[in-house]
Formats: sequence, C-alpha cells, structure tokens
Amino acid sequence: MVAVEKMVVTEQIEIAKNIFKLVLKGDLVVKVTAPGQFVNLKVTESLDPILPRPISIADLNKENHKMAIIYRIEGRGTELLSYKKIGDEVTIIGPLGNGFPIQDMKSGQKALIVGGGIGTPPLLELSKQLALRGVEVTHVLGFQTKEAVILQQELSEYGKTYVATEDGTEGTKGFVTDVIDQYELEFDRLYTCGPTPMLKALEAKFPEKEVYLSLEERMACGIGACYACVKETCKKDDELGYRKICSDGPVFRAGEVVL
Amino acid sequence: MVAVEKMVVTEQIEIAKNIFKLVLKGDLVVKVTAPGQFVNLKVTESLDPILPRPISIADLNKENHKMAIIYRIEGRGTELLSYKKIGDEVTIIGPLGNGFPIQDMKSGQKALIVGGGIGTPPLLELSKQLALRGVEVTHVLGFQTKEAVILQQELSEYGKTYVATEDGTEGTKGFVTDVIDQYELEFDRLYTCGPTPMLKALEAKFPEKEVYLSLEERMACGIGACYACVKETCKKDDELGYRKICSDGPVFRAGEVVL
Amino acid sequence: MSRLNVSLPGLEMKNPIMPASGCFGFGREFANLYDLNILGAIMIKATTVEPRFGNPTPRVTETPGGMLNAIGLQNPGMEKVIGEELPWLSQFDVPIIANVAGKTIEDYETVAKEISKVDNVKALELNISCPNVKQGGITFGTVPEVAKEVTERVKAVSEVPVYVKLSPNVTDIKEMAKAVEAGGADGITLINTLTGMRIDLNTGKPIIANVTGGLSGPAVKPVALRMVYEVSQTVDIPIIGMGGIQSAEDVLEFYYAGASAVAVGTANFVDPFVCPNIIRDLEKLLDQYQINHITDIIGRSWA
Amino acid sequence: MSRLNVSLPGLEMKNPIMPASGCFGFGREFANLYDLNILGAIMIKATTVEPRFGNPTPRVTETPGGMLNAIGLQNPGMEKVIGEELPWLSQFDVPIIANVAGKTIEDYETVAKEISKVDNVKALELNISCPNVKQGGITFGTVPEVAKEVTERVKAVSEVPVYVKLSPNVTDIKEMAKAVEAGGADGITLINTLTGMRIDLNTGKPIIANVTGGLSGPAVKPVALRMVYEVSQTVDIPIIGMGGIQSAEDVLEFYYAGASAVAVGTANFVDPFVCPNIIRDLEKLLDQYQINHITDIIGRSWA
Ligand SMILES: Cc1cc2nc3c(=O)[nH]c(=O)nc-3n(C[C@H](O)[C@H](O)[C@H](O)COP(=O)(O)OP(=O)(O)OC[C@H]3O[C@@H](n4cnc5c(N)ncnc54)[C@H](O)[C@@H]3O)c2cc1C
Ligand SMILES: Cc1cc2nc3c(=O)[nH]c(=O)nc-3n(C[C@H](O)[C@H](O)[C@H](O)COP(=O)(O)OP(=O)(O)OC[C@H]3O[C@@H](n4cnc5c(N)ncnc54)[C@H](O)[C@@H]3O)c2cc1C
Ligand SMILES: Cc1cc2nc3c(=O)[nH]c(=O)nc-3n(C[C@H](O)[C@H](O)[C@H](O)COP(=O)(O)O)c2cc1C
Ligand SMILES: Cc1cc2nc3c(=O)[nH]c(=O)nc-3n(C[C@H](O)[C@H](O)[C@H](O)COP(=O)(O)O)c2cc1C
Ligand code: FES
Ligand code: FES
Repeated sequence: MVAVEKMVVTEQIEIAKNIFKLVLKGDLVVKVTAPGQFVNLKVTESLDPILPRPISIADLNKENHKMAIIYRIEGRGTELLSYKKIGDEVTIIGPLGNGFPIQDMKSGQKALIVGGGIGTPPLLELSKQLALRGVEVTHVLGFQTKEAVILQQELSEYGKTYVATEDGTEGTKGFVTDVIDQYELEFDRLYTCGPTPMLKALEAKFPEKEVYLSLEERMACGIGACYACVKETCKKDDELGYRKICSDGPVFRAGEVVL
Repeated sequence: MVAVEKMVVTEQIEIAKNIFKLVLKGDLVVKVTAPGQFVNLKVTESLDPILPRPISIADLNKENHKMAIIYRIEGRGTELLSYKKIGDEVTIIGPLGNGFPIQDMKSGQKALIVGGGIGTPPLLELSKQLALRGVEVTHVLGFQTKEAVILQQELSEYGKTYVATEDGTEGTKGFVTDVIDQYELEFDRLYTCGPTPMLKALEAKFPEKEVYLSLEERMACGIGACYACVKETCKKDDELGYRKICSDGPVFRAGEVVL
Repeated sequence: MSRLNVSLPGLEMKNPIMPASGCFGFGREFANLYDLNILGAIMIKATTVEPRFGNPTPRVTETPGGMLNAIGLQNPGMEKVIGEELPWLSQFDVPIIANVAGKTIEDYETVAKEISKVDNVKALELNISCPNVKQGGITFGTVPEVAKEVTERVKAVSEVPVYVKLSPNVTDIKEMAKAVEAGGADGITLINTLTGMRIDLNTGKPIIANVTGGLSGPAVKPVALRMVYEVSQTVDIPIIGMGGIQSAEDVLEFYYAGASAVAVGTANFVDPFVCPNIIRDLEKLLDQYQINHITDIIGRSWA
Repeated sequence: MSRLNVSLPGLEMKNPIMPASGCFGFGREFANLYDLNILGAIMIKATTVEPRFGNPTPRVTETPGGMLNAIGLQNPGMEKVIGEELPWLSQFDVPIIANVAGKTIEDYETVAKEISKVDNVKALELNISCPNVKQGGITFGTVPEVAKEVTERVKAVSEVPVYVKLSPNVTDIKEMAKAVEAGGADGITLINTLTGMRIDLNTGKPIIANVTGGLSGPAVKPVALRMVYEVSQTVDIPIIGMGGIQSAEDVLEFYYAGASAVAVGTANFVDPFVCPNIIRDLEKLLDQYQINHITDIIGRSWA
C-alpha cells in the first residue's frame, strides 16, 4: 500500500560525478514488495518545483528501515535533492509500481542483468535478491565513459560484472550488446533498465527469450490515476490497448508495450 | 547605494511569542546611512514565496558587519524566515529608504520615541544613535498584552521607557497616548513607528510639533520603481501629489502624506 | 450538525470537497489510499462515446507553480465506464459527477443520455473546455451560442442536473456563463486549464508532444478566483470552483470569491492525501475564523 | 562581433534584453544600481496625457509563483515625461521604447505624436491591454477592430515604429495580432498581465484595493510562451516576448517560441540586478547550446 511519509536523510554521498547516493530512513521501507519499485520524491515542501520526482529504490534494508536511492543531477529537482543533509526530511510517496518478477526464478537458474547509465540503480536490489534465492547472476553495465561508471563493485558481490563504455575508457569499448556477444553470455531470463535505445536493442536481440524491461516516462500522479505515463501495447487486440508505466510497470515483459 | 548580498545568519532567537531576532553578517551593513532604513529580504531562493519582504533594520554593528532585524511571524514568508539557522544564507536587498532624521538633533534636546507592537524594532537603532549624540531620549511602547512586549530592556539602556498594554497586563492599561498624558511627557521631536491608528492618534495629538512617522505599505520593488507603495500628500498643491513609502520614506514628517 | 454539508442541484454532499475530473481517474487508485466515503463528491475522468487512447507522450510537464498536461481525454469509453467503473464506485456513499466530453454535440448527447441513467451519477459536468482535443472541444467552450446549444441539448436528454465546465481561455467569462445559464445549466464548474507551453532547452522543441497543454495548479489560482468572483455575481446558478486549490485556506478563498463547492485537481499529484487533509483542516479553519457553516461565507468578497 | 545584437524596427540593440514597462519606472532607481548602458533597450512606464495618481493601495500582492498589481498607470503625465524623464535618460546610449496609454483613441494619438518626437524614443509600445484601468483601456485590447483602429491612428501620427502590446485575456490572441498587423503595427509585444485576484483570509475581501489585478511573474510563463508561439507563426512582424522571464534560460525558451527580443518585468523586483545578470549569462548559454547568434534560434520550436 502506498504511503506518504517524511523520511529522514541518513547518508548523502557523491558516488560519481553528479551522481549521488541518498539513504533515507522511515517506516515506508517495510512496504516495499519487489526490487524495481520506485518512489515519488518531493525535493522541497514548497511549490517550486511542484511535482514529485520518480526515483527507483536501489537498495533496501527493511530491518533498520532504510533504503538507498541513487540519482544523477539532471535538472533543478535533482540538484535541490543533492543539497539535502543528514537529518533533513524528504517527503516520499511510495512504494510505487510493481517491480521485477523474481518469485519464479529458481536456485541455479541464470539471470543476466543489464544496466545502462543511471538506469543501473534498481538492478542493485534486484541482483541482491536474486543472489539470495540462489540464482546465478551476471551483470553487464554500459556507460558513456569511465567517470560515469557506478555500482560495478557493489554488483560484483552478487555475480560476475562486465562493463562497457562508449569511449572505451573502461571495460569493453562499445555497448552492452557487444559485451554479451563478446563473452557469449547465456541466461534463462534477462532483466534490464536503462536508456530506450539500449532497451530496444536488447528486445530486438532476444526475441525468443524472457526479457524484462524497466521503463521511464514523465509522470504526474505516479499511482495510475492521471494517464500521463501510458505506452501503447504491442498487441493491437489488447483489451486496453495501453499500459501505465507507473502502476502497470515500470517493469514490462519485452513485447508487451511499444518502446 | 543599494546592494544585493547573501548575508549569513549568525544568530536567531525567539525574543517573545512568535517574534524573532535575526542577526545577519555581511558587507551591506556598512552602507546603512540612517536608523529607520529597511531591507528587502528574500526568505528563500525559490519562487515560493517570490517577493522579498521589507523588514526594518533594528540594530547595527558596522565594525563587525552585523545587523539585527526583529520580526513577527505574520504569514508564510516570516514563518520560513524563522527556520533559518546559524550559517544559512539570506539574500538581502538594501539598505532601502531614508530613515529617521537625526543629524539636526543636538545634545540636550528631548526626543520622545513611541513604538507600537512590531513597529518598535527600528526605534532601537534610532534611540541608540540619538543617545550617542547626547539627545535625551524617552520611550513609550504600546502592546496588546504582556507576552507581546519586546525591547523594553534594550531601550531602557538609552532612556526612560514606559510601557502600555491594551489589557493592562504590563505597565499602563491603555494606549501610548494614555502614557504620554499620564506622565505629561515633553519633547522637542517625536519619532514613531507602529500601527496606523496609533500614528494617526499621535499626528492628531501633536499638530504643532515635529513628529516623524515610519509607514508601511505592501511593496514590490522597494526602491521606488514600481509605484506600489504610494501615499497621497496632504497638501493638494504638492507638485507630485504623492510620495513613495519605499524610496521617499518610510519615514515622513507628520502632515506630509495622508495616513 | 455538520458545518460542512452542502446541497447543490443533484448533489447532497457531506462536505464541499471533491477531486477534479482527470486528476482522480475513476477513484480506484485513491481507494487504495483512503476511504473514498469521506469525499463530498467525485468528478470522474472525462468520458467519451468511444474509448480514447489520447495524445502521444510526454503528456505532462512542470512549470513554475503549476503543470501542463495534454492527456487528450484518454478514457475507456462510455460502455466500460457505465459497465465497470460506475458500478465499482457505487460501493461508496458518494455522489458521482460524470464529466462528459465529445467531438460533436451528438457525442455529448449520447454520453449524457446513457451515463445520466446510472444510479450513482448525481450530476453531469459538461466538459466543453478541454484544450487538449483538436477537433470540437475547444470551440464549444469559447463561443457563447455554441455553449448554449450544447447545454440545451444535453439538458434535454439528461436525467440528472447538468453543470457546465467553462474554459478560462476566453475574453469574457461572464458571457459564457450567461450563455450556459440561458441554456438551462444547473450549475457551472470552473476553471478548466489555461492553454500554455514549455520548451525543452536541449532540443528547442515543445516538451509536451501535443505542443501545447493545459496549465493547472497554484499558478492559475488568481485567475480562477477572479473568474469565480465575476461569474458568481453574474448568474444565479451555483459554482463549483477549482484551479490551484492545495489547502483548506484556498477553499475559503474560493468560497469568499463566490463558489458553493470546490474541486481539487493537480494537488492530488503533489500529495495523494490532499483531499482528506483539506476536509480535516477545513473544520478547524471554520473555528479559527469563527465561521458557523461553510455556506455562510459564499461571496463574502463581493462589494 | 557580438552574438547578442539585435535589429528590430526602430531599435538597434546591443542585446535583446530590456526591462518591461512599469517594472523599471523611468530608469532612475536602477541607474543607482548599475550602468543602464548595458541594456538592449528600456521600456518606460506607461505615459498618459495627464498626470495620473493611479489606484488606491494595496496595489500589489503575491500569488503562487507570481504577483498581482493594480498600479493604475500612475505616471507624471506626458509633459513631465518629455520634459524631464526622457532628457535624463538621453545620457545613456540605449533606445527608449515609450509605453503609451490612454482612455480614448485621441489620448493615444496625443501622447504618441508628442513623445515620438523625442530623440531617444526609438519606438512606441501601445498599451491597449492594461487590465487595471476601468475606462477604455481593456476594450481596446480585446476587440480586434478597435485594436486595429487605435494602431492605424497612432501609426498615422507617430514618427517612430509602433509596437502594440497585447492582452493575454482574450479567446484568440492570433486574431488580435492579425488585427494590429493589419493596422500597420511594426511589431508586437506580449504578454501584458492576466487578470487575477486574491482574497484576504482575515477580512474575506480582495487584497488589491482595485479588487482585481494583473498577474505577472513565472506563473504566467507557460501562457506567454504559448502566445508567442502562436502569434509569431501568424504575423510577419517581430515579437518582443515577456511574461515570467527570470533567467537566460527563460530568454532562450522565448526565442525558441518565436520572440525576436524579450522584456523582463516582475523579476526586477525579486533581484534588481536581474537584467545585467541575464545579459551576462546569455552569452555563456549560447556557448553551452552551441548557438552562433541569438537570432539563429528564433522560432526553433515551430513544427
Ligand atoms: C520509474 C522511474 C524511475 C526512475 N529512477 C531513477 C533513478 O533511480 N535515478 C535517477 O537518477 N533517475 C531516475 N529516474 C529519472 C528521474 O525521475 C529524473 O531524472 C528526474 O525526475 C529529473 O528531475 P529534475 O528536476 O532534476 O529534472 P528536470 O528536467 O528539471 O525535471 C522537470 C520535470 O521533468 C520530469 N522528468 C525529467 N526527466 C525525467 C525522466 N527521465 N523520467 C521521468 N520524468 C522526468 C521531472 O520529474 C520533472 O517533473 C526515474 C524515472 C522514472 C519514471
Ligand atoms: C518599511 C517596512 C518595514 C517593516 N519592518 C518590519 C519589521 O521590522 N518587523 C516586522 O515584523 N515586520 C516589518 N514589516 C512588515 C513585514 O514586511 C510583513 O510583516 C511581512 O512582509 C509579512 O510577510 P509574510 O510572508 O510573513 O506574510 P504574508 O501575509 O504571507 O505576506 C504576503 C505578502 O504581503 C506582504 N505584506 C504582508 N504584510 C505586510 C505589511 N504589514 N507591510 C508590507 N507588506 C506586507 C508581504 O511582503 C508579502 O509580499 C515592515 C514593513 C515595511 C513596509
Ligand atoms: C492531468 C490532468 C487531467 C485532466 N483531465 C480533465 C478531464 O478529463 N476533464 C476535465 O474536465 N478536466 C480535466 N482536467 C482539468 C481539471 O479537472 C481542473 O479543471 C484543472 O486542473 C484546474 O484545477 P487544479 O489547478 O486543481 O488542477 C485535468 C487536469 C489535469 C492536471
Ligand atoms: C508593477 C507592474 C506595473 C506594470 N505597469 C505596466 C505599464 O505601465 N504598462 C504596461 O504596458 N505594462 C505594465 N506592466 C506589465 C509588464 O510590463 C509585463 O507585461 C508583465 O508584467 C509580464 O511580464 P513579467 O512576468 O516579466 O512581469 C506592469 C507590470 C507590473 C508587475
Ligand atoms: S503518472 Fe499518473 S498514471 Fe502514471
Ligand atoms: S515598492 Fe516599488 S515604488 Fe515602492
């Protein structure tokens, strides 16, 4: 169930250029049901900016009621967020969305987790939970350049982690798909989050496989009431013809909605 | 000359119920030329609220670049101001206005200083400077009730200080005019700042005397450019027919503008 | 006795607070958050004859103190709204105001006729003012004669009172109000959104895929108040005011301006619990300002 | 060569940034703060035939993301403006745009004729859109035929190019723009303020003594951008855009929408140094977005 809560900042660190990890404490954490869920975050109590920002939950610690989010400064909202100090309060609406399906993954099965840029954060909690289930996890992360690389070390804890950079300053030069080819990576299921071109490439590359994509769109309500964040379904005869990213997603099976 | 400066909070204390003293440090302080000048204060860098708040300078220390303002929580702006902590920055536009004339007051002359409620703060610096010139200062302060009394002690340092409260919980029961009658207070010049009914009463009571009133009006620019804060002149044949409170005032000789 | 209960044509309400159309879907999402029974009424999402997908995305963006939307009246169509959404909503003891939209007058008639038969639909809100639909829509809302005609024809087929929702994008809102009153409207709701735009600095192109969108939120509150003030003194039918309401204080302001009830739109996105919060705070505010009953203050600002 | 210089009818400007009428008086106060020579132009306070005292106070109040004003065109009258203010302004190498207002068409003609003779007045801005003057004013700005007539008659007597300032309080801003273009306008400035209102919770009465006031500031920016976008694609004369500009980024947005220069109003009250700051930042912004010259991006948002 969705709650609104003033959560307290317990940590704020810049983990890469303009990319921050913010740890928040509050009761809302215990309501999170799946990796890949997100929250809607009010960066200020004032009306400037007015709308909350959707940010994925990157790391969860239900026991001590903490969760981490990892965000990049994109505009004014995330900039203001980066000024929050330990002890400050942040109003959070969440948890939102359905997250990645993991209950049906069995010990010994292989999951390939592919992250692109600032799409990587929700994959951290995903990987942790999969590993906990005994799933064999492999990560492929794509970034523009060395300075933008995040979570490589954290993810390595749960499984082998490859990195690709567009300019070749770290890992394989090229894209995540180049890494997958290069190392002939195999999997029972692929989970991914990142820029749309990357998601499209993966969807096209593995038409026969089980691929789960986490999507983004500009949102208002975040709960499914305003129809801001819809995507058309791929099947033209779908009963609804559309899905809401916020409440039906943000994670969809590849082939469900038009990217 | 008017400057815009981010001044730093060095002190913030609640001196009476919902009334705060805020001390700010910055170079702007040395530009202040007279007691009774004010500043326009941005309570936030965001656009909520958007307009700066006019607040009088209550106390000045040019040597260490500090000034105090004393304000009451009236609405959202002053409420937000009250949350500022030591080390926070506040954007100040100022100094503004002309303040009280004191250069022509000579040692030994008598000044009666009359403050009403939250109009009292600018009178503190005024009294200090008059006392420094050897002027004999007497204060009469009017408040609604005991809890609202401010600056009684501070002003006592510079001269005798009477208090009136409407409900009689402190000092004389009644208004400042009652105190003046009761103690038959005499003066060469009267300076006052407070609610309009009080100013009107004083203006009417001493038609033959030199009375200086500090006025308020809703402002936008604070520098005389927008014509938000005009008052009609009393003399119908006045060349302009109006005065701007922000730049021609906020202090006027009684009889100059229509209250 | 409650100090907040309000009676308007067709509507017996516990309080004058209702979510605005398009900002609350058909209530399902918010029903997960709180008990909808506490609401005065619910204005459901615009309903058209056929299902509509709406506009391409991005459909929303933020502006200083407000937001733009160009949803494009996405809705599952009259049949599903009547067959699924309204029956589901009937579990709550809350009057439903059905927002009716269309491309032609016939569309309005069709939806109005069918949807007004549903038990829990206690009033219609004719959306003749949606700026985000290319055909029809906007003209109805800006030409007094056309507005009057739509109103008349819908009144002729509706089984419940008809409120007409006015667009603020007009030179003279009073003319529009008089026209729909003459057309038989039982009430007026206003304002819908102001047409606005925002441009992406990186691309130089409009952020909203539909190019322009409707501006809502606190930024438009002064315009909404002015229109409620003008219209309430011009017509004899009640007004449901909206535009930027975020707090119980804002509700008072709309009442002083002349509203008889209010709707809350954008604020539901900023805080999904805003409606229950306002209802809770409103009672306290009446005490603070020594108001006996909310209806006592309608139009207090009038000269 | 400068990347910011802009030529418009009558106006050779170092840059496209100018303070908006009514937000800068006649420049004296701001001249104490910075060298006015850096400005692209100055739009001076509305000038009428006779001196005007304006409306009772309170004349301004704040709203979410904006403000309301009802100054009521206070000004010292044509004679003093021509005899004192403009000569004083002539010390600066900055073109002056004289904002002309009146109650009757004859008033406009009289002021236009006289003020356009002054050397440093390089253009007129016909204020047919001030919502805060009870007689005349507002009608001129909302009826296309009347707007056209005022424009024609002023054009006939003016010795400098004439820009017409449009009101946003209209159903169809394109109609208005076409009318004044047909009337011979050399350019269009927009937007003036949106009519709005705010009520004092303690008294239940309007805060602005004039009851309603003009809404300006960031809150109106989306409406202003939309109108610049619409009008710039409708007429062939240049547009000076305004409404909520606070930063160099905002200036780019107006250029993308179709403006050929911009004016800054309310922001001068929030930061009196906003114009020099914008001019400084604009150059950097051109670098950041790899824009060669500011005029290259006019209307980039058009489809
Ligand atoms: C489900 C979901 C999960 C996300 N998770 C993360 C995350 O873990 N880390 C992270 O850094 N970013 C994440 N994003 C993107 C993040 O929401 C935007 O970067 C952020 O809203 C930008 O806000 P801003 O004020 O800094 O930028 P501005 O551009 O100033 O924002 C203006 C408006 O546009 C919206 N907006 C801008 N970019 C986006 C975007 N890409 N997606 C949705 N709305 C946008 C903002 O919410 C705001 O309403 C996620 C987005 C979605 C939809
Ligand atoms: C020259 C001058 C000196 C002042 N000095 C002091 C002082 O030393 N201490 C103090 O407590 N107050 C002083 N005031 C009053 C102070 O400006 C207001 O109390 C304050 O602006 C209220 O802001 P708010 O956001 O809390 O209230 P809100 O009511 O939320 O303010 C909304 C708007 O109204 C304006 N406003 C509200 N009340 C007043 C008012 N009385 N005068 C002018 N504008 C107002 C605000 O500036 C703001 O634009 C002074 C006013 C003036 C004009
Ligand atoms: C996302 C969104 C969708 C809307 N959809 C509708 C709609 O379907 N029908 C309608 O009449 N108004 C619609 N509106 C307008 C609102 O009902 C309301 O009139 C307007 O937003 C002003 O109120 P607010 O400032 O409280 O949001 C919509 C507004 C928003 C923000
Ligand atoms: C206090 C004030 C006074 C104004 N006076 C005038 C005026 O005399 N003539 C005029 O054409 N516009 C006047 N305007 C309108 C502005 O020039 C401008 O069109 C409007 O404020 C929108 O721009 P902004 O949002 O940058 O303020 C005034 C605006 C304000 C806020
Ligand atoms: S953001 Fe409102 S439906 Fe998804
Ligand atoms: S506040 Fe602008 S002239 Fe006084």
